[in-house]
Amino acid sequence: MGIFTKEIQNISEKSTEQLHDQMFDFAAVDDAKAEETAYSNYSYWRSTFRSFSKNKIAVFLLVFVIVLIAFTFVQPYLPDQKSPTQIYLNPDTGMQDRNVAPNDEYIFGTNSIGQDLWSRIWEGTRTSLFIGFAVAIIEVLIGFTVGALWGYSRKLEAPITQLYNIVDNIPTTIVLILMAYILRPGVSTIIIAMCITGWVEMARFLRNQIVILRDREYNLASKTLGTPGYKIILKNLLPYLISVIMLRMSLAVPAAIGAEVFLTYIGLGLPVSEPSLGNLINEGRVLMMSPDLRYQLIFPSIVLSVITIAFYIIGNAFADAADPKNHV
Amino acid sequence: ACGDSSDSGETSEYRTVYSGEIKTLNYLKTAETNEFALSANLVEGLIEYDQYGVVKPGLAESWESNEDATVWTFKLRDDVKWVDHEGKDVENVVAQDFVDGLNYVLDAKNESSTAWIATVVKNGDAFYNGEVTDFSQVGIKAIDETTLEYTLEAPTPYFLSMLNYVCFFPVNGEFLAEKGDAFGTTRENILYNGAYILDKFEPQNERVLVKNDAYWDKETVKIDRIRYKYNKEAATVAPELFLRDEIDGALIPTSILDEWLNSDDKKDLVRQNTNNFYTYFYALNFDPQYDAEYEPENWKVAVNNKDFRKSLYHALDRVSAMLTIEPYNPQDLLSNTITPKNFVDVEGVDYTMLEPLKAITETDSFNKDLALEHKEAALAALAGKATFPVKVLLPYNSGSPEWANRSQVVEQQLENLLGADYIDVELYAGPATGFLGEVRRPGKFSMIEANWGPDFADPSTYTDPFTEGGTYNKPEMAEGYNSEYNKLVEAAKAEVDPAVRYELFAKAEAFLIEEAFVIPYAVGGGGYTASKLNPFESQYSPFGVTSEKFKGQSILEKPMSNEEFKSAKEAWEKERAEALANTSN
Amino acid sequence: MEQEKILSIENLVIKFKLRGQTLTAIRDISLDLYKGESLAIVGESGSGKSVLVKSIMGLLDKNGYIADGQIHFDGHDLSKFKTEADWLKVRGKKIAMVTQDPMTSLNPLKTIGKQIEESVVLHQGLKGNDAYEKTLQLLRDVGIHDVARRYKQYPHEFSGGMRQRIVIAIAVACNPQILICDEPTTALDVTIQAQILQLLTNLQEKYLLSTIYITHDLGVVAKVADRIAVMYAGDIIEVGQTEEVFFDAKHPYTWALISSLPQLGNKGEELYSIKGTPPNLFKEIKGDAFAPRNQYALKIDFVERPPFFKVTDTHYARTWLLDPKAPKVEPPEVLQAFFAEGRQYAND
Amino acid sequence: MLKYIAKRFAQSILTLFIIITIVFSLLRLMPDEGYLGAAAEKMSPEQQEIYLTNLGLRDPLLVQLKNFYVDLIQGDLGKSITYRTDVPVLDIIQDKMMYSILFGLGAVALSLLVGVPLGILMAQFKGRWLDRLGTGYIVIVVAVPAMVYFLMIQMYISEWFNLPMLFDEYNPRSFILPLICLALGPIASYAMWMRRYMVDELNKDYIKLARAKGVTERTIMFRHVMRNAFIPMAQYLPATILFTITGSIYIESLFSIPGMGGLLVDAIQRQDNNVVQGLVLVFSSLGIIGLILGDLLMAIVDPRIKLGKGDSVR
Amino acid sequence: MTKNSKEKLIEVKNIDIVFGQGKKQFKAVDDVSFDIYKGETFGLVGESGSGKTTIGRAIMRINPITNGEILFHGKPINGRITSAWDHEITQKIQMIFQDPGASLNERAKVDYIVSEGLINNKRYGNEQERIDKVKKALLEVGLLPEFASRFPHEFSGGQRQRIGIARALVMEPEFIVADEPISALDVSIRAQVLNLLSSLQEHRELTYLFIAHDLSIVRFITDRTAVIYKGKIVELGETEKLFNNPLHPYTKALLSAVPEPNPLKERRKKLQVYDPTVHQYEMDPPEFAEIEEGHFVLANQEEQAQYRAVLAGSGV
Ligand SMILES: Nc1ncnc2c1ncn2[C@@H]1O[C@H](COP(=O)(O)OP(=O)(O)OP(=O)(O)O)[C@@H](O)[C@H]1O
Ligand SMILES: Nc1ncnc2c1ncn2[C@@H]1O[C@H](COP(=O)(O)OP(=O)(O)OP(=O)(O)O)[C@@H](O)[C@H]1O
Ligand SMILES: [Mg+2]
Ligand SMILES: [Mg+2]
Repeated sequence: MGIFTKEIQNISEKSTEQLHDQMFDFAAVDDAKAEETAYSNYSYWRSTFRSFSKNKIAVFLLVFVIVLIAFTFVQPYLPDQKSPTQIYLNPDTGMQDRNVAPNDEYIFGTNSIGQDLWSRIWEGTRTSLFIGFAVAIIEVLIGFTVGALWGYSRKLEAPITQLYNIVDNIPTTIVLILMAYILRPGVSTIIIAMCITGWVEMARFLRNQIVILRDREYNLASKTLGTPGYKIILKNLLPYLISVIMLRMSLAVPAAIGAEVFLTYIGLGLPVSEPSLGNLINEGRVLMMSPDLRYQLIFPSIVLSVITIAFYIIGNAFADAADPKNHV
Repeated sequence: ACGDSSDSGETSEYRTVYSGEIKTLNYLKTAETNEFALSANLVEGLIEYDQYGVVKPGLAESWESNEDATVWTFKLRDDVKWVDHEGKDVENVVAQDFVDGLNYVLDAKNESSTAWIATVVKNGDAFYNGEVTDFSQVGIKAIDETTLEYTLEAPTPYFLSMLNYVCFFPVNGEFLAEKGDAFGTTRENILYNGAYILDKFEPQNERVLVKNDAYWDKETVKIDRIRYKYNKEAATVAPELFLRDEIDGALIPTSILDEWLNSDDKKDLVRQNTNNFYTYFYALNFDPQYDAEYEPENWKVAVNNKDFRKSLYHALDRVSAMLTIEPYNPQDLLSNTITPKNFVDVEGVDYTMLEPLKAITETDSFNKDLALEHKEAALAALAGKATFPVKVLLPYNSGSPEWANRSQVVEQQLENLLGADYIDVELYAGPATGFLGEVRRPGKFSMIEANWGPDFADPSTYTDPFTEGGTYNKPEMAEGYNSEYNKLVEAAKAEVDPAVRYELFAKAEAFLIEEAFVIPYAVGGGGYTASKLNPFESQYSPFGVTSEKFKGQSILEKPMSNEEFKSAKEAWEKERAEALANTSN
Repeated sequence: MEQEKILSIENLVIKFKLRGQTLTAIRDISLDLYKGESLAIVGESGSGKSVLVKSIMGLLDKNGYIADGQIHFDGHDLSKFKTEADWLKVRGKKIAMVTQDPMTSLNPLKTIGKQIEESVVLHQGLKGNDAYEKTLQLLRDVGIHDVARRYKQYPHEFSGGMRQRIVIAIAVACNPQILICDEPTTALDVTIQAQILQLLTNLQEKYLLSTIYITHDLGVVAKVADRIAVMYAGDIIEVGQTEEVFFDAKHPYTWALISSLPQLGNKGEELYSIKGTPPNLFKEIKGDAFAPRNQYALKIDFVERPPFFKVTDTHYARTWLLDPKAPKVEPPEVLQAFFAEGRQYAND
Repeated sequence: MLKYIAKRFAQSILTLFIIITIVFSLLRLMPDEGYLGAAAEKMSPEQQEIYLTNLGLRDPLLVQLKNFYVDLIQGDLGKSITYRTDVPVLDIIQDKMMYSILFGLGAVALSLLVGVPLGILMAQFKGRWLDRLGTGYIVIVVAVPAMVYFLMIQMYISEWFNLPMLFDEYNPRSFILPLICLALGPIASYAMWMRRYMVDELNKDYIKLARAKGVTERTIMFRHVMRNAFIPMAQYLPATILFTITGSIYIESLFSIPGMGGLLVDAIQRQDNNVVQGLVLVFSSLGIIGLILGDLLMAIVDPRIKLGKGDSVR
Repeated sequence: MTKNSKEKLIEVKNIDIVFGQGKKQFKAVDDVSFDIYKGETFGLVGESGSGKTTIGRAIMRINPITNGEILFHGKPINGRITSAWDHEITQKIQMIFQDPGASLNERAKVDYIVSEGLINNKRYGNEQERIDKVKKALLEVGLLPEFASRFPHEFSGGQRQRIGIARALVMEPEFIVADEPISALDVSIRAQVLNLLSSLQEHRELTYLFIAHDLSIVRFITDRTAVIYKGKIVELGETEKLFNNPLHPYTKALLSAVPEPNPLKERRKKLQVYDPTVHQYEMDPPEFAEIEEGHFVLANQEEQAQYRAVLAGSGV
């Protein structure tokens, strides 16, 4: 027992020489103190926030996106801003200032009829973000409601599953195009068209989450306490889903913007008089081949890409942060 | 690919991409330009045009009509063959084939889209509506194998030009009966008598035309093979394909024109396109039927004031609007009249140069000073009757970005010039399909950009839309209109002598424009192209299908440059005037 | 009796990095394992039992590291091993492990036969039919019938107890010198637990294994262990022969642990219970980690970490109560009765 | 098993019936003008009425539906109206299907060949540069508008490698670019999912046991994790293949591929009800077959699953 | 604790519980009957999957019963009942769950968790009253009232289980089903919870159904015990009698398998394995027979005689 003996000798000497006798008195016992737990002041949201704030890139992007959104609103009121729909005339020729490359006056240049791309892009970003957020929120609302009924109510399970199979198997393109034809072109049409198919995925996703959660014992506990079903869903399930819902939402925003681009491509987007990233990109698309004009495609594409990447990273960072496993 | 056509050893081939697919080879059914373009090369009718627009014999060797132009008799060639898709001889083309063709077209259950033209024939409309069921009562008769006789509903001096339409094309009745509904669905399911045979027909992929060896006029066919590759993005992709010498013709969208014109390698490759005979105009609506939100009643008051109309007429800067389609030579497409130039003529004098239309043709409607003058007058006259600014509902088809852009230009241009206190133009994005039915026909506009294409070689084809019952802007409801225009048109129609007839029509049209019921704007076509074809070699006709024929065209060594194009055009215009003057003698 | 040491841990410190904070899971532990013995490590949840054995196999989670100390085994210092190649010399080959949860420890998509055979091939150098035969033999050894059919079945076709047997077979197939069983029976029913424990004891004798059991069930310890190490908050606070710890425990935590057994309680009376909660390992622990919950705590317990005091040659305890200066403290009464009863048994 | 399949098919037919009926009814909401095409302007209202009546569009909806189903039962999907007049819908779809299947399978094969190994490597080198590179790729594919980079590929890559810009069935080299474009997205998603499942799988207990028995990391990756991680993908695989078959509309347009994606858009834009209905039938059947195949495939690769027990809803 | 009265609080009468339908049917509980007297602790032991939880949940009305009936205060609680009675049962019968981690909603504050039942039943006059009730309940289980504003996550296992108990207590129940309330707890804190349960029983005159598989605990805490095997009760009796004189072979096997914290004893102990084929039930089917007063065994005639002989031999 070599090791032990050595150690014992070392410390025993110390103890006899250096320690006072009073040290060997009994210490007072404090029961209440013993009940105090090791962790205190834990709050889910605070920890989530703290966890999130550790991800510097995500925080940066979040700030960036907020600033971006704020900017799209503020931009028109800044001094020296041009109107997004006004067609500018060349003071010398009196003709439209077409395809002017970016310069001091037109920060992002002008398009083929002499509208200021800088203001169009911000207006477009605002419209597209609005569409994105609206779609995301509506999808979540419907998706959660249906998903909750689907996952929680055993009676509704079969009919909703059938409904899901139906809606999921109607090709999305068909619904999108039909909707766009049947309704008037416009922001609300686009939002409706996208939500009509979009909620399905969300509902299925949330339903799967709810199925995982619904059989947890604490729900049983609530049931034995006589808690009604809707309250169990709202109080016991929803809080657990918030983080995935937020993640989904943050991904749904760029997805909706992307879908808008697609719809515009097949000719069902917003009218050009209403700038959006979709029609800016679609207008710019044909200009790819001409290096001088490519800026008209590049600026909106960059804005779209940056928004998508930002939401993607923020969403994931948030999902990580919202996972209590990652809380210290 | 583009070998010299005169070299007999090499085959000459023309390759291109296209984005609009045809839906059928059944020429008796279709009404779409790109389908005409194909049919014209596969099947032929009675007459053709030469490159200056003079009628010349096609399958008919000769013809004559009675005095009031109601009975027309044609003598057919006897050497024309129907061949199948492999070029095998099937049968001769005979007079009965034309009867069978018309019978098919006028049978409503065949859903022919061109039947409405064929109703010019006696009892045609009655047969279509089912009032007459016996086709022998319809005015067409095969006297013998090579003699064909048409009897018309009314005097129709321009009947020959109508024969350029697919609805008057022949069909082999036996073959048609055999194929039934399948007629025209595949290249095997039609018979050819034209310059080309379809060698390959895969919709949304590729189609290939090869020269028909049994064609009666095969010497004039110089291109051996025509290859169409489908590409939905042709507008984007074609220029690049052209540069790589993978195709011989490509439209160059204006968006990249700068780039081409500024580049030394490319600037000689591109030229303007010829115009077509679609006419574009802004129509002012006298029967507004839209939501109260846009104040239709107020508009109605305003539009009934001539000064108000005139102020709009003179205020519209058509050049600036045209820049959205044609930024380089916008004035080339402008049209001051409804009937385009070079449509018809009287002894070499173009219709648009007839009095009193001449004055209109020669002055640009855009005139700031006049516009403001009329504005003042209108303000004075309408004070207390209408509220200013007058709301002007200007819809556009959301399926067309160019139209949308143009509408924005027009909106701002008008408001800037006339002042926002005078008019308030409101844009409205109409649906992409059903625009006509949803917006224009029900009158849900104050002012609208509209177009119209000709159906035969007579000015009446352009006056029809504005007569009573027309679906454009109901000028008959204008105050003080008194059927003036209608009367003029009726009178013109009753006249058979072209000189008198055309003058009457010119008067009517001048009235329409002078009253500013419409604002003539432009003609269709134009744009830019890089192509190894010479546009002045092809048959010229402002309507019908023969202008789509490749027959007579050859492939150039290198594409025409714009300078070459311009000089060739000048030369052609001169030659045409001569040719027309000659024929009328 | 002087036995041959097979594994020797010296002053081991293991830390984990967790989101910018450091957690000390093992605080300066020294422990020997002798050839052929079975050592039980007991202690409450989170006291560091699993971390300790994982460090022996080089299976610490990625964020954990050995901050100090050595692990001597087979002429190597395992704490210095860095590469996978190093570990493969020991892992499986010489030290094998039976994991806690039989339900999740097997690859659901491979037949159990293949999973055992993988070990056989790797560590016994057998191939083809030999390996197959050996696998069947192992299956029989762990008490599975109808082995040829069972060989081809998938884990989900086995009950929990049987799966645990497979896991044991896999460990035994490695032909190890040391077998580590991390809570091998917590997931099982009492009746099956008894059978598995019996099986393990038999295998240990048959293959002459040195075994480390991790458990918090004192009953299990009593059945299988020769020696016991009691852990609290990352530290070993008492170590000794099984009887010594059971019937002559010295550390107040060991006392508390035994006293709270229901077997020691009298119906209708309060059971002895340990107050409070274990310490936060993120914080530095001063003195005796158990002190805040210890009714016999001395002032010094909050200041200075107690050394190991020797009780017998084989029995040591880390408590200041054993210091000569400390007041004499007797274990709680219930415990004294228990000790007495136990000793009586020893005398039987 | 057979019973299970039969049951699933029976359910699917009901589902298909409802889908078709919904789409059928929706299609009748489209404006009449679409059926007339260019002729709309020149036809008089009476002529239009006759035309539409002949198409059967003036019958009550229920009669139209009944006619449709009667034909369908006889295996007749009807004839195209405005897309390719009078051509049987079945023929049209058949022509396109060949190309779609060719490209669909090709693209899926390519994406599997590239995406799955990429995902595996990313999982293996989690957090290292390869993982980051892969993530970067995924993010870019998702973020940058596809229209932009497809066009760039078509214009520039074709030039650099001297590849044809357009698809030509007789030129094998012309398959390369469209296939690459089609595969870019699936590669990203396969890589992403594979990585995710691999990482999940690597955290499971049985991996710990495998490590404890001295299995090398390589063997763990290849013998244990890869297959297990692939299983959740297996379920979706048929569905994704079928999805690819339905084609990417934009790629088809760009490269002149005569596939079904473009057909769908064209048919709807031209309001060719019969073609749209035919396509819906095909697409929905493909989708449903994909689901069934996915479940069957799962049952084959995963010994734990016995079909027929808890008939899974994905 | 002795039963001071013989009043039956819960009567379980010949219940069957069947899961699934058609061919996949599975009978988890097979003709089980027992009574629980007011104020006692009734133990239910058996191997995993034997149906203990199912019975407990049937009393909680989570699992519907297929046959038989369950009475509370002599009135049936299953099937069609009035909503007033339903409310009363919900309040009077409470449950303590096995896993304190899983049975507390991690995203709700202790305050909400504890008062959830109160809110549902509106068992308070005003907000202050509710807060007071929560505080009282927390104090009663030995937790500090300020814990109300925290989340379950912040507590140790023992504390969490006490929160679970507090949640049941605020409802002022008469009867509590405790399904393995300490199995998931660490050894060192099991005692806390056991002590708490015992003291609450004394102060509040509670009756427990105590489900466990750890026999040492069952022996410590229960008055009477039923041993269940594959959905059937095989032996039932006063705990001490049962442990001292197990009659049914399964009970014996179970007892022998429980490891004791005594190495010397353990090493000598012989493991008994229960082999269900020892019974010859084809000709002579078993019945639930009372072998001595209050001690029932599932046995056929032959076995009954045998068991009686054993009891007589042991001199009781
Ligand atoms: N990967 C890790 N990262 C951070 N901390 C860890 C990690 N693994 C273990 N720990 C911490 O180390 C301490 C000891 O854990 P260990 O798993 O050894 O406990 P144990 O005694 O085995 O407990 P149990 O009986 O619950 O298995 C615990 O506080 C645990 O939280
Ligand atoms: N909802 C259910 N559906 C189908 N079978 C069930 C259900 N609940 C329980 N069972 C089955 O009923 C049997 C009894 O289960 P129960 O949970 O009552 O056992 P237990 O004695 O409590 O076991 P443990 O000690 O593991 O908790 C088991 O075989 C179980 O698989
Ligand atoms: Mg552990
Ligand atoms: Mg249970």
